[in-house]
Amino acid sequence: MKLFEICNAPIQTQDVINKVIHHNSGAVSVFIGTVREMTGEKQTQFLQYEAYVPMAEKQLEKIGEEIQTRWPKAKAAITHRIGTLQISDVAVTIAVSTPHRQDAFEASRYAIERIKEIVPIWKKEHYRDGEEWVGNQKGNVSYPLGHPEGIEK
Amino acid sequence: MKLFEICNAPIQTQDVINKVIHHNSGAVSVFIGTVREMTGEKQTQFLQYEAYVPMAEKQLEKIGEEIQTRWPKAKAAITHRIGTLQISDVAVTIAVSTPHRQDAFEASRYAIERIKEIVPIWKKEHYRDGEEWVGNQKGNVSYPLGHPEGIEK
Amino acid sequence: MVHILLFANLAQEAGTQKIEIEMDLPASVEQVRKKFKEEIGHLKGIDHCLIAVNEEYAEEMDIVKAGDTIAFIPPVSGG
Amino acid sequence: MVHILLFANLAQEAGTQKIEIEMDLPASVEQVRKKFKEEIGHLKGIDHCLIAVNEEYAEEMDIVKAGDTIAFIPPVSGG
Repeated sequence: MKLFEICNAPIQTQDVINKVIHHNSGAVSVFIGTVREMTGEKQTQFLQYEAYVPMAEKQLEKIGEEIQTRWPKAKAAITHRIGTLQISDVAVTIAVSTPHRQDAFEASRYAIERIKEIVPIWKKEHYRDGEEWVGNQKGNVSYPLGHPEGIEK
Repeated sequence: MKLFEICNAPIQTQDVINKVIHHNSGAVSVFIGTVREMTGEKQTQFLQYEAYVPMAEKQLEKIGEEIQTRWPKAKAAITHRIGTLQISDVAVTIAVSTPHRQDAFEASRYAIERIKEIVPIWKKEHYRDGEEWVGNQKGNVSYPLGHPEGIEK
Repeated sequence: MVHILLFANLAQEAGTQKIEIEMDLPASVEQVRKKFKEEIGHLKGIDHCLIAVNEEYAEEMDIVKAGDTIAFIPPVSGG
Repeated sequence: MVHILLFANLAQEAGTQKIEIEMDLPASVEQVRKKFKEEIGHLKGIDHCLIAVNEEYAEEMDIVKAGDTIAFIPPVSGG
């Protein structure tokens, strides 16, 4: 069973949840990212996600280790889908179980923020009137410190 | 489709999630409460939940309205199970979708806190060495203000 | 007559979930609680319960009419 | 020789995801980036990319050996 995974097929959220439920978990916080149609005035028709797969899975595991350090009783699993996704398709599912609920919420939220910082996955929006690689259309977005915050070498 | 529901059968988390995903949701925060074996030194063998069912469903709907007021673009669904539950069984599933993730986390967390305040559901712990109705074994726990905070008449 | 509903430890101690009580009505929530204690006994925690009238939380001075359903709500512990 | 991997807008602009580059090695990450720009051209955003060596983020002065895999990582946008 792979706790941290990049996949091409639709994500089965229940499978991700089942990886983290155990006899001493009392709370599971699940985060599901879905494809939204409207962003401001822009209408998305579909998305494409691309990943540097082996490195992305390593980085997801690293997020798992960070969670373990901060919330020692937490158990986490993350699956991120790549390929072509339609409106309302699930792009990412994060599940974190803990004995008590506060930690579950915090760790789950931590995980999605870290995914957006350090995991080599890229999203291309296909709008009604064009397309763009998100966050880098003009090629002038850079990591302020030269590397994503908190990456350890 | 009932968004706020007390049920006797096992909760299908995916069904609850499906009630809130729509074309302009981008994030779903799901909270799942499961039966934990150890609470401090005490070992739970199983639990029983009892509810004042029609009123509990009304109170869950009220939580839904409170969420709507605070996060107007949120869509929420809550299912709470009653009856006998074994270790790791799901007692409650909350799903909240929003356009952006921060609101989803906040609203989902708000919902579980409110359930613990205003919804007439009671839990009886069956430990290895006895049993108790949680929060009221000594019969001296009371609501500090005479009514749960924020109940509107 | 009012319908009384009991739950959790209260139902367990009373040995029943439903009781009907005859009393002069309308009356206040406070008076119903008093009458209940006289008729059924002083169940543990009964003074600390919330009371719902017809499935809505009520205050001590709210009015109860004939045929209303009064539920004693011990501190909740769902979730 | 080093293996170069490109993603997202970089792969699209270059028209390929994989390139091999011949150069004197070992060299620094910075030198590989410079050599890449000389050989392949100045792809939009190439100077702002992170670089991973063998699937781990690297700094400008880290050393690249023959046979290493160098990935240019544009700002990520997963989740």
